[in-house]
Amino acid sequence: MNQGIYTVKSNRALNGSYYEMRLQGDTSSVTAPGQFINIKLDGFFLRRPISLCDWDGQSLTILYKVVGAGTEVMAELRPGQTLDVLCGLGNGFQTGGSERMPLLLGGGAGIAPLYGLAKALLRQGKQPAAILAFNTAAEIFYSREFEALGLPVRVATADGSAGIKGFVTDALAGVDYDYFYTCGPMPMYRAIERSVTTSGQYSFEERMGCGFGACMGCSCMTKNGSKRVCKDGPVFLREEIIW
Amino acid sequence: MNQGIYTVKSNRALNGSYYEMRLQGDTSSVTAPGQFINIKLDGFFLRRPISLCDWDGQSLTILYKVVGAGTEVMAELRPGQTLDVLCGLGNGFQTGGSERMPLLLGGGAGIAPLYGLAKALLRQGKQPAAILAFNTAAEIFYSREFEALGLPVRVATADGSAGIKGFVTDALAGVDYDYFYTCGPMPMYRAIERSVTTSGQYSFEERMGCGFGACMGCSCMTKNGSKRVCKDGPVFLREEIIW
Amino acid sequence: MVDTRVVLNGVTLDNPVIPASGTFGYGHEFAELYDINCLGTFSFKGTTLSPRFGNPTPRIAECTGGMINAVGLQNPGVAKVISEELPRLRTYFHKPVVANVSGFSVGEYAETCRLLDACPEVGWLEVNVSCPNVHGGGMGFGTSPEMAAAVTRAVKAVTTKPVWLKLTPNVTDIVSIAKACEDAGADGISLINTLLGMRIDLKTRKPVIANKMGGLSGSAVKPIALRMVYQVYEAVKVPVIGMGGVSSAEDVLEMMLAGATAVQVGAANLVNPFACRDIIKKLPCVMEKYGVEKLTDIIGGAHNG
Amino acid sequence: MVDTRVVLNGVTLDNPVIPASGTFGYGHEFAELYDINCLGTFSFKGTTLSPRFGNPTPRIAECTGGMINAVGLQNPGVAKVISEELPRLRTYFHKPVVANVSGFSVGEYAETCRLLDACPEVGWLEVNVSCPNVHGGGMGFGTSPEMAAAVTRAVKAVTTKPVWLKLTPNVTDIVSIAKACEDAGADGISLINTLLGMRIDLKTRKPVIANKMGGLSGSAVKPIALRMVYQVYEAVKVPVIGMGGVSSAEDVLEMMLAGATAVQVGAANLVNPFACRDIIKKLPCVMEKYGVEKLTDIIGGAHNG
Ligand SMILES: Cc1cc2nc3c(=O)[nH]c(=O)nc-3n(C[C@H](O)[C@H](O)[C@H](O)COP(=O)(O)OP(=O)(O)OC[C@H]3O[C@@H](n4cnc5c(N)ncnc54)[C@H](O)[C@@H]3O)c2cc1C
Ligand SMILES: Cc1cc2nc3c(=O)[nH]c(=O)nc-3n(C[C@H](O)[C@H](O)[C@H](O)COP(=O)(O)OP(=O)(O)OC[C@H]3O[C@@H](n4cnc5c(N)ncnc54)[C@H](O)[C@@H]3O)c2cc1C
Ligand SMILES: Cc1cc2nc3c(=O)[nH]c(=O)nc-3n(C[C@H](O)[C@H](O)[C@H](O)COP(=O)(O)O)c2cc1C
Ligand SMILES: Cc1cc2nc3c(=O)[nH]c(=O)nc-3n(C[C@H](O)[C@H](O)[C@H](O)COP(=O)(O)O)c2cc1C
Ligand code: FES
Ligand code: FES
Repeated sequence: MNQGIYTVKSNRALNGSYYEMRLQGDTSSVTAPGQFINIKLDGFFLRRPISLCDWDGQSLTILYKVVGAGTEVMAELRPGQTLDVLCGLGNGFQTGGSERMPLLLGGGAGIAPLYGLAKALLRQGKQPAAILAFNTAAEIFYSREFEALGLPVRVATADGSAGIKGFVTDALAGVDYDYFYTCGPMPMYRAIERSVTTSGQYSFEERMGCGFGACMGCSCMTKNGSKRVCKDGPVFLREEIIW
Repeated sequence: MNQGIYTVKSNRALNGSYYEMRLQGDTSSVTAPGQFINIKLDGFFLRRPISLCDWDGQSLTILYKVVGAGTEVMAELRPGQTLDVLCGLGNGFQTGGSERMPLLLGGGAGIAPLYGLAKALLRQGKQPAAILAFNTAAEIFYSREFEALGLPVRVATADGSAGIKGFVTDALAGVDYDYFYTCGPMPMYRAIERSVTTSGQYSFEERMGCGFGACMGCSCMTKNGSKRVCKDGPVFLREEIIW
Repeated sequence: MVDTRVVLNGVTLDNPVIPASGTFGYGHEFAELYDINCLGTFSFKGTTLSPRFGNPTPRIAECTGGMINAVGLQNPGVAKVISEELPRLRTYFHKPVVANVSGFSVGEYAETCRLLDACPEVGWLEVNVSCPNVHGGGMGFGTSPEMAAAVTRAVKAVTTKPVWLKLTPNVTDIVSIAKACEDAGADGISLINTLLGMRIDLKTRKPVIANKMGGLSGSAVKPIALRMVYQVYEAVKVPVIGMGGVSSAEDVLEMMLAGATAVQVGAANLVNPFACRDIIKKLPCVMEKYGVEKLTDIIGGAHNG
Repeated sequence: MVDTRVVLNGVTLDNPVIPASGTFGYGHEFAELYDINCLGTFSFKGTTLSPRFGNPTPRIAECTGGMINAVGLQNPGVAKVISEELPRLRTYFHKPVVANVSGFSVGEYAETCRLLDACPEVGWLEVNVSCPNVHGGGMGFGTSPEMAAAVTRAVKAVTTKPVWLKLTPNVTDIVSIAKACEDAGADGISLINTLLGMRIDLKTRKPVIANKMGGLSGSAVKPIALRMVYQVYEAVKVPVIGMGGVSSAEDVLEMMLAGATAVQVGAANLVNPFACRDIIKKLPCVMEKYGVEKLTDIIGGAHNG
């Protein structure tokens, strides 16, 4: 983890109420996709945790949905403005395993960290596939960016207005996979837990005090005892999760 | 009184820790020199009351000293930034009297409202003179602006590094006047009260809750009963003040 | 069209927004700025039997997300309020007003209320047993159930108007005090008054407030206010009038979900003189955003389930 | 060169800055970020006799100028603290530490303190009779002078280390409780713990915190903390350890002028992990700005004259 002042390079509306922001600054503390950053915004006491979508040596990308006062302020930020950011938080996805065909299951804002994950898996010579789930066609974002990485992408919409009608799990049919990674809302996780048969990893969200393991604000109980979503997670192995 | 969003036109350091800021916006509620504005600053709960130094149909000038966190933020403002301002607050100086040669006695930041007052008195065909008091030569500001109005200006410095050595009252000798107006710190007022012989008007400061007469935060007792510095003042007649 | 009306002791208010006592004077300064008949009603400046100048200045200190005041119940006294303020009020406000009353003895509370009971402009009596800014004064009455009940009974005996008891948050157990007031006949519970606080000036090394301490209010206290409204709502049947840090239409909904039937706005009026008008304007739109059709539907809504 | 040292129960601290319990874990996460030996000392996470998972999540809610937490004393239990945390602590922190202790009965407090009394790493015991987040738990002990005194006596009987009682601000009369602790043998009074508060989510119409309520802390509570430190300083002779909303070197001076001998920093550590290091770095410069040569000179300075 490091703390720094990051400069907004771009900040653009995607579909729905999703935005993409690129920040310039120190990324040396980033070790894995699925990690997150924690953003201080003027006028708010707590920071806002947002997953790393992508990063290189001196910049990073986040995708965020406007859901409240803080993300509203983020959507107004202009290139050149600066932000106090804690970077490289949490343990991200573990990608060193022997699986060959990992499946990425993303829902809504949960799609963000899967993009960096897909890149990492491709770099390791694996053959990931992605299923991206949205509420409706007008919300679809980043499916093109995933495709551009050169992996098979299926889109599902809850209302059937684009891609496969239904949830992420309704798009599983005929997909070959030997492992899964997922990030998205709780109802999606429950559906996945009922449908998938392989091992895998889930990324969790929790209201956070600090984001770096100091306050015990984000604890969850696992089969290996109490864990902090921010520091020991946000990604947990399917095997250790207590539902 | 009116509330509006005002745009910073310029904001420059004068001597000492004094600054001059010009704001563009509605000045229609201004009725007299000695009135003040109340400025909302991001990150602070209460507004900051600052005297009107000068104004025209669509802009106004304030002079302020950096003394704390709020005025520090003000000093950082750049042209084009906007401020939520309550304008035209309080009763200012009363200038309709029969005096011919009013004397303006200003100390430090208290010099600000005397500038607009001098202009008003000159417009009325009166012959004002001004004594401007500072701690030291390096703090002197706006004496040239006063001179440019075409009135006699004496400068006093407490340490004698410029002008007359001493307080505003040490510069009274040989000045002819039939009325006085003053704005400055309390010790200066006490010296004036001991030295002057004519009628006159004092402008007071008090910590304010609202600045427009609603909260009774700024009350003072006068010979005419309790008054609100913000609404019934900040200027009071010598005759009504209880010291 | 959403419905913003609420009912307080049988009287229907157009909306639940009520400027809080001490931040709205007797309405005059605000009536110069906008038509204050848009308000649900308002609670006028804490009024006592005799005129009071209040505390020495400075009476105000700034805090993060709030302010301290130590005005000390400056008011012209009930006689002048009745002879001068209320007749003037009639010219610009055409709804029943909340008469906020303070006192230094049970008898004084009762006598002031008795005098105001005769005023047709007054719709409710809000009895402040909670002002932290007067020595030996109001706050003592609000820190014990027995004293708060004694004041309630004395006031109820002299008026037929609905009586709200306004409580101090500076107590260990707000619920027992609220219940004591209800048992003694209170028709409503207003909370919270200010929290006793202080600031120190680093330059002078002295308290900023001449009186040393004063009452903290503003957004900073909202979580404490919400908690107390929530607790008291569960304990009493009379309406709770919630306040403490409300400055937006969202805050009004949050306070009502906690259990408030109406919501007062205090310090926010001082920073933004149009605060209450703005809240009332935005209320329908915020109600729609959160799927609220009738405002009365959500009173105490956070207690369900 | 200004002198930032202060003395607490005979032990000289390099400076008065102490991370507050529950916001600094057992130091580990911060030791990874900076050399925490720059601290005066720190108060470790509230420790109980048995391990505790704490409350269900969400445990955190944001507020204006502060936050609510309802962690509920999650900790590994005193045995593991002694066998694992303290040995690890020794590798990165070389000063006596403050052991913060909670309990659910007088006996539990005493037993936990007795076990910690044997640890050379522990310089002080800070007995938390004020946690608002555990049912029938800590806060009950802190709301009555008698119970607070009983806990004090029981702890004092089993330890020779200095004992501070950490008090809750959710009381009518903080002074009587502080005095009762002093009379029972307390060597210091820590205040304030958090103020009971709540937030409601407008979308779900439910309390944000799973436990409904939690403890408010952060800048928002500073005026209340300053007031209580000021009041207690006048009433007791033992040192007051002040906290509540401190986030800058200026705040440290303000708290000391109110009467604090040392100053704890809580929620600020969560938002800025370097908060305490930054405060300590800026302290000399801010002392010079306000003409303070020796920090001990200003303790209680706002009470003069
Ligand atoms: C590890 C992690 C990674 C995340 N990554 C992303 C991402 O990549 N893109 C994205 O759009 N969102 C992400 N979120 C959710 C994001 O943090 C919230 O949407 C955001 O904090 C909402 O802030 P707000 O002020 O707009 O909402 P408000 O509801 O006004 O926020 C109030 C408080 O609640 C907290 N909060 C609200 N929703 C959540 C939530 N879902 N999770 C945690 N805290 C919350 C806020 O941080 C704040 O403290 C992530 C959350 C976590 C924990
Ligand atoms: C009617 C009136 C006119 C004024 N005109 C001018 C002017 O033209 N130029 C100028 O430089 N200053 C003027 N002042 C003083 C100015 O308001 C304060 O210097 C300023 O508010 C300090 O803010 P701060 O945040 O920098 O200081 P801080 O000390 O950090 O402020 C803390 C709080 O105290 C209040 N406060 C601090 N000092 C004063 C003061 N002297 N008077 C009233 N409130 C104070 C602040 O408004 C704020 O609420 C005037 C004050 C009043 C009442
Ligand atoms: C300047 C000021 C004066 C006040 N005077 C009174 C009063 O006279 N009577 C009273 O019952 N409450 C008084 N209060 C308390 C408010 O009515 C209200 O209970 C409190 O401020 C909390 O609301 P807020 O956070 O919205 O300000 C006063 C508050 C302020 C800020
Ligand atoms: C997340 C969190 C956890 C806390 N846990 C404890 C605790 O275990 N024991 C304790 O005595 N105080 C605990 N506190 C209270 C703090 O130590 C401190 O008294 C309080 O937060 C006020 O200081 P602040 O405003 O600087 O945060 C906790 C506070 C927070 C924010
Ligand atoms: S948010 Fe503080 S420990 Fe996870
Ligand atoms: S500051 Fe509110 S009445 Fe003057």
